[in-house]
Amino acid sequence: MRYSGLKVFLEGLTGNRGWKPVWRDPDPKQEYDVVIVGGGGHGLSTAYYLAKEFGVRNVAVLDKGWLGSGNIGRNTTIIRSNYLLPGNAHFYELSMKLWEGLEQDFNYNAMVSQRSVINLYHSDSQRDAYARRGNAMRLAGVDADLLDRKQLRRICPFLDFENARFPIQGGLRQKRGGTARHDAVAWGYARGADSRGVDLIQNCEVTGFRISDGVCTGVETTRGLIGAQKVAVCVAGSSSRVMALAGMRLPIESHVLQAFVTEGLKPVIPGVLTYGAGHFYVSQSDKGGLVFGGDLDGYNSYAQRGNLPTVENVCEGGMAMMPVIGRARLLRSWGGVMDMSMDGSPFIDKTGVEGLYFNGGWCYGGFKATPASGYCYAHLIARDEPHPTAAQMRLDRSISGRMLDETGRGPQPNLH
Amino acid sequence: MAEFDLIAESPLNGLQRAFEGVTVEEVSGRAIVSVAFSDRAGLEQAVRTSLDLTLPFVGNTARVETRDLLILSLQSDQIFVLFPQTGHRPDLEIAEIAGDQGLVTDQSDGWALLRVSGPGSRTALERICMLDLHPDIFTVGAVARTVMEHLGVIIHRDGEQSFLLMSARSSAESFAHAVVTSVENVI
Amino acid sequence: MTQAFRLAKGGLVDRSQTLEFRFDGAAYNGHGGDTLASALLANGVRMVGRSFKYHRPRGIFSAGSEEPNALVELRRGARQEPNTRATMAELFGGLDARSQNYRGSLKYDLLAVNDLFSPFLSAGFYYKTFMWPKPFWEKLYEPAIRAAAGLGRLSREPDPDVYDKGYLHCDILVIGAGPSGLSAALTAGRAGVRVILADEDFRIGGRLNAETLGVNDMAGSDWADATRAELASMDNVRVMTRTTVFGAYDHGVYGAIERQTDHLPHSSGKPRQVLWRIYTRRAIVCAGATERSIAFPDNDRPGVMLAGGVRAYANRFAVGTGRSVSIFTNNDTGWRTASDLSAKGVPIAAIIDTREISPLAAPRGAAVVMGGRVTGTKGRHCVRSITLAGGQTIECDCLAVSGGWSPNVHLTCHQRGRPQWNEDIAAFTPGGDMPFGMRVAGAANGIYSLQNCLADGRETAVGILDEFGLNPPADDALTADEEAASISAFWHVREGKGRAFVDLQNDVTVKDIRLSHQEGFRSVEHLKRYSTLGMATDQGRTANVLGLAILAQASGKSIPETGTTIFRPPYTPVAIGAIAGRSRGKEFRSVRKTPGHRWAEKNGAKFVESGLWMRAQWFAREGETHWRQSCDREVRQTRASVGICDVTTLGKIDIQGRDAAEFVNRVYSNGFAKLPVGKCRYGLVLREDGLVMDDGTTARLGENHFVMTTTTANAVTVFRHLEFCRQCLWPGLDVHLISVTEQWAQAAIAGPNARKLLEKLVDPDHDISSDAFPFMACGEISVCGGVPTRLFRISFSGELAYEIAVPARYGNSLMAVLMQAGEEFGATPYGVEALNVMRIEKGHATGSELNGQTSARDLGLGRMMSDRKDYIGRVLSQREHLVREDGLKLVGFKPVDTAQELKAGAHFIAKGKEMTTENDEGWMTSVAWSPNLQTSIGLGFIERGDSRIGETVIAADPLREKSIEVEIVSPHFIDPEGERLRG
Amino acid sequence: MIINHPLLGPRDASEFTYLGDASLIDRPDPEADDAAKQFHDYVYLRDNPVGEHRELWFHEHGDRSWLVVTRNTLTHEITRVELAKDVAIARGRRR
Repeated sequence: MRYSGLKVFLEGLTGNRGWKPVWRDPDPKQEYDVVIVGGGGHGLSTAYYLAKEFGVRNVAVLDKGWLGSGNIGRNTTIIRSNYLLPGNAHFYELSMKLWEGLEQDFNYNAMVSQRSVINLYHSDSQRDAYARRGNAMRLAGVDADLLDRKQLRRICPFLDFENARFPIQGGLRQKRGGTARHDAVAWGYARGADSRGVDLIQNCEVTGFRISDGVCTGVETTRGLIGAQKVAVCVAGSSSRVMALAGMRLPIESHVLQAFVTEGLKPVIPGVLTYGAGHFYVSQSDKGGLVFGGDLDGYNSYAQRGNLPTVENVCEGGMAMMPVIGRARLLRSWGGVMDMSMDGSPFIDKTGVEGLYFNGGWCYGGFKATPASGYCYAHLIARDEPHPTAAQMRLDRSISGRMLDETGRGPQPNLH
Repeated sequence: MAEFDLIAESPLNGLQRAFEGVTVEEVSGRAIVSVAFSDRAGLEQAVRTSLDLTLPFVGNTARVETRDLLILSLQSDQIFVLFPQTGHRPDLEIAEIAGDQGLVTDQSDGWALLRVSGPGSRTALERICMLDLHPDIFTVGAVARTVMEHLGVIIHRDGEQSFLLMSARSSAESFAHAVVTSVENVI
Repeated sequence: MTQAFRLAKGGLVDRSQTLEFRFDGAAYNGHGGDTLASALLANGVRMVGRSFKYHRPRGIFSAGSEEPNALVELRRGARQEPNTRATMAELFGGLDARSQNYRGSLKYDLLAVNDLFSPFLSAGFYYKTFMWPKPFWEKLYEPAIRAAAGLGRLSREPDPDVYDKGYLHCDILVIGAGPSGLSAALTAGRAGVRVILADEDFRIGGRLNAETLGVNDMAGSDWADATRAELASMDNVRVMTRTTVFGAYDHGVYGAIERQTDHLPHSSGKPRQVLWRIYTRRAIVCAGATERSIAFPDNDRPGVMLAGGVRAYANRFAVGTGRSVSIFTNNDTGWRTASDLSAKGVPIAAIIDTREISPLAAPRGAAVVMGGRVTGTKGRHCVRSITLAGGQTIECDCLAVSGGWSPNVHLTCHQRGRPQWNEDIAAFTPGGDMPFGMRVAGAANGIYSLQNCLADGRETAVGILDEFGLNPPADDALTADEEAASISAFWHVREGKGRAFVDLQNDVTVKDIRLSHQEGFRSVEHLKRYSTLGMATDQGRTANVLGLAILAQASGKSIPETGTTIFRPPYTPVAIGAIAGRSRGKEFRSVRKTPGHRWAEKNGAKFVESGLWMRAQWFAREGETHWRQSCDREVRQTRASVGICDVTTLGKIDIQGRDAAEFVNRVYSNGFAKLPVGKCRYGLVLREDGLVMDDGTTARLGENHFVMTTTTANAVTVFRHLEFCRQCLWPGLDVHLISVTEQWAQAAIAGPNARKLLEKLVDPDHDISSDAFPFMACGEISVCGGVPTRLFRISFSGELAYEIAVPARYGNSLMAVLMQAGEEFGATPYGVEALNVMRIEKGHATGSELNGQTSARDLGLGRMMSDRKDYIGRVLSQREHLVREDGLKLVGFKPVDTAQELKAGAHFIAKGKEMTTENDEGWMTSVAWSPNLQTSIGLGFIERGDSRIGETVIAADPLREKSIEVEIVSPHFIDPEGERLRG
Repeated sequence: MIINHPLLGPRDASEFTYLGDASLIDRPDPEADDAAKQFHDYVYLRDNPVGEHRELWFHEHGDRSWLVVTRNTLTHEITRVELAKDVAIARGRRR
């Protein structure tokens, strides 16, 4: 079924009785060409691109709960490609380009809104570091501009320019950055994959891998054995747990990241803003809620909730950055479990087991990567070689020491 | 060389504020010497010999009234000794007591000391101190190192309604501001 | 204006106190003890807002914090507070509130046109359209949607109020001061344990105030008052009103907000709200229950209210919510509303009960329709009549609806708890997996009878006392009036036209839920996300169960099979300002000042933030109008004669013990074991992954005594790392660490005249001649007549230089004395700008180079990695990528055209190559204007830099549209042989 | 969160700084033949279990002791707190 304004109009006239389910609810087949473990954003986009771009349609996506129940359903919806390192920059820019054509591509309005992302800086050295990053972006063909205090003030007059402990000097802006409606991204990919024949199987938990002689031939699930030529794991947040079923240890820790939304407010904030002197970033949703977050709670956790000190820390950053939000009320907080990797960058790679693929380690940057992650993972699965933009996202990079450490914080996941 | 004299200044310039029910005042003139030790029994013996005192366990203090000396036990292998500052090398005074059982370091200049006292002091400290200061829990003589308003603080209850607070010298003004604000917010 | 709907007598309002307030510009009167909602109703104001999506007229729906409709903007100017529930806003004289979310006026809202288009605005419609043409989404559709969405407005001014936080500790936290909470608190309080009793209301009592049931032969509200007084008299009990416990966190920690001045016209400089972190051994949730509605056509019209709310307005506030009230109910409590109202003289038009058998006697004059259903309402801005199945029309101006009660289980599911369905009361009650130490009592636990609530509160407290090993106090059992509370679930009326609303605030209708199901959104989470059910500011408190029941019906499953509904913190929305507390503006973080700060202040210093420290950036002299003038002068003067710089901020760690040397030798990559006493050495600390963590100079003051310096930025991290090594890796080493950063004020004295200056201060028994005290010497000396001093002959500037440390109390004086002694040499103080210029001239790395991404080899310090010992980082520093020959190297740069200025952050591209990532060879880390070389100079990393000296490349800066040709040079711009510092 | 410090009693977790898996105590022997692999695995690979996790916390704003806390990563329940020094010694670490 094709969605359009006309369709909405015609359905409205006839009592909205003609809308069909967005996806089927199939029973699993005995065997697929590809089984994707994890029906989150990345799993669904992988299935979508496998079917659409690489012609692999005999695919199942398995999720232990409901589609999009992982971090695609619990993030702060930011999209951007303002990366520093060569091994990351092209990948996130590919993602941004896919975002830019996404809705027309999958005929679903995911509300991609390129309202700009601005990272504030508060010192000369921070400015220099952003200049380095901004130039790296420009070399990679990504848009970037460096705002001074005056320019920034014109765009964001509500920031604390007068009385700040760490005076705001300016910001690094990516105009093409912005936000997207997170759930709709999952639904759009799911709908697109389903309509191309992919089986989306909910409430189907993988309990083991079938591996013999170093070859993976399928998965054991709560709904029985499912055979597969290739098994692609894509379960960020649970990566260590699932890969342990295949006997692998990963360079990943699971950490909880909290996110927050306020009551609905008339528009205040133009784009996405990140504070440079504390842990706080914020945007405003189309419904009017200020969506914001900050730092990890900092300890290993699989609980989708955090603690109060982090909430306080985040709100302190918010008030320091823009004291106009003092009387806005925090409506809801939640936590997502992040695959925090040792250098803060992800993995899209084969494993030591033939036919078993791994995608994870997204830290808290997974949402923006959803399109490119799926595209590159599909490329790897279909062609057995990495997509050029994801060529450095290897599991063995720590053996050679060629890390993708954007912040330089070293092998301690909770610092990234 | 009398030509050039170095003048001593206290971290808070002798701050003193009296509020209804609470007084906040800087305590100055105290030498602070840390003593690190590897052999608790050895230091205990040394202390007993020279001060006639049992070394307190972590979280506790001991007093030698005659010498106006206070021992704060803060770590399993380290204590702080507070006493009147008289000379330039308080660390050597304590080294004499500790002998070869303790490694002394002069900390006299590293800390700003505030005393918060009066019937309202606990209510005021409730605003910044996460420790339970109930008199049955944090008894007279207790000491703890904790954090208040992002600042590291040593808190010692030296009376039913009196607390000695120690915080880093460099952030003394922020610390005093935090304490005074707490009092102002509750009176 | 008269309070036409104020009942003649009764209620808990203070009639002696008349308060004037404004709503939408009109003046009204209310009484002390009113909420804004009760005062508006007393004045007959029925319509108070517009709905979120369809902009339908809405009135006050409830009498509590679950209110979905009556959201107003409170106060004016910078104190404007959007989305405030009128039902929770305590009335004060001069209160000024306005309705929100309309264009035009509340009565004539232009956006009410949305309502006409509602068939096209069904659940999720926006996902299916607004996609063509592509640019229109951001340019047209989205701005329009955003402008229409949202609710109230922020003032856009900084919040002028102050906030505070605090910590409380107790044995038992009782959450909610209704009958079960009071009973629990009383039992626990009398047993002597430490109790905190918190309630969001400004009046203790909960339902006792809203109903007319008695306790111990007293009116319920009187008993609540008496109990409050008894509790308040106990030292071990703290009663907190206006305090919402909003979140249950790990290990018995609760978050609570106390509203201290919101009920006053002015906060008078006192904290508006206080965020309490409450540490508990046990908590008893006595949060009561929230009534829910029944979905029927046009059930959102002003005048359609929750029956319990109508009852509360009559009993507690002495307000009749109508001249003629009808009741629509599926349970017994609707009938009690009818009888209470009737007793107060409010006529009851009809009682419509979905059940077949009448449970109670109806008030006189009221029509009773058993098995009845309301199929529609009429009235423009307020209900005027209702229609029943069968076509009967009943005139009334208020319809009180009761669809049953949902226990307030919120706090029980803030961690892992999942409520479970209880068919007997048609509601979710707390399930297992509750937060540590949490118990639930009373209505929150699904116990609705007053007598049982009182007993449950007591029993729960007794149970906890037993766990504590304490005896309960003597049981002077509480007795209470009883009322029936049976229910037969009924969710929505299928007959009738018009939309039946489930979530009033988000305008989610029964049809929307069915459509979501039809489109495959069948999990509860999918339903919520697709239809927005329960996502509004009330978190669906009156809507979630109803929505779930309708979804269950649509899928032909039972409610437990369909799912459950959980809640996230906070229980009710909390102001961001309150959560931030004092940490905003200049007080966002503490300020660290060096002992010499005051001296610097008096001598023209401009300060800059360096982490938490404030450091002198430069010292402006008269006539200097640009920082560069000051900085250039400071650099020239230092290199020509002598300069003085406050370097107190560097981290300093005393390392002592028999194994101190061994310890230091293991944490530095270069050798320290054989460092002689009285000498310093520059060292590199690596992380275990082989990259550089920090650098600094460490001095050996004695055989078993070292003092290590760290960079300002890494002082805390390095100390923690050393303690890790000491305690976790080598617990057998005899070594002790203590930070002495705060103990010593330290100044650098640099320049050809440094020694001469210093000699004037050093006490005569210390010889600091170059022979006695050569480069890299250190020692404990005294100055100015016995002041203990640590002296290090080290140099960051490349000049003959010393760093002198004196006890911090002398730090301020030290700066003055040094300047005084240096007067004859024309000594200058210098700030971090000049410091930076001089270190770049010498090619020394700082934070821009030691950025955590670089190795010792990258920095040109590969020789500092010993191959004769183990040290942290040794093994992994030898990894393939870290030892590659074509890696980055730190070198110097100069513009080919010296008139041009280098910029940090530029990337290096070979001449003639395109500006692409593939051609990126490195980047400029630090730049400065060298007044000595009269050119801009820089440091940077470039591939194979050390073998490319003399080559020219492009420093590409597309970001600032300035790319220039630069020459690769040695990073040692000045005195590369180091003759000066040995002078 | 509350960490029941073996010497000081219950203290708020915000006084502490978290590092990670307590296996970081087991620094490999740099002289081993496969030291490169051992160090790689030591620095980079983690069990990251769902459930009981032994982990290192530093009492930064307290007594500066490193602790080994046994905590459930799903429920956050803490079942054991030890001085890391004692644990290190028990695992055979000395000098």
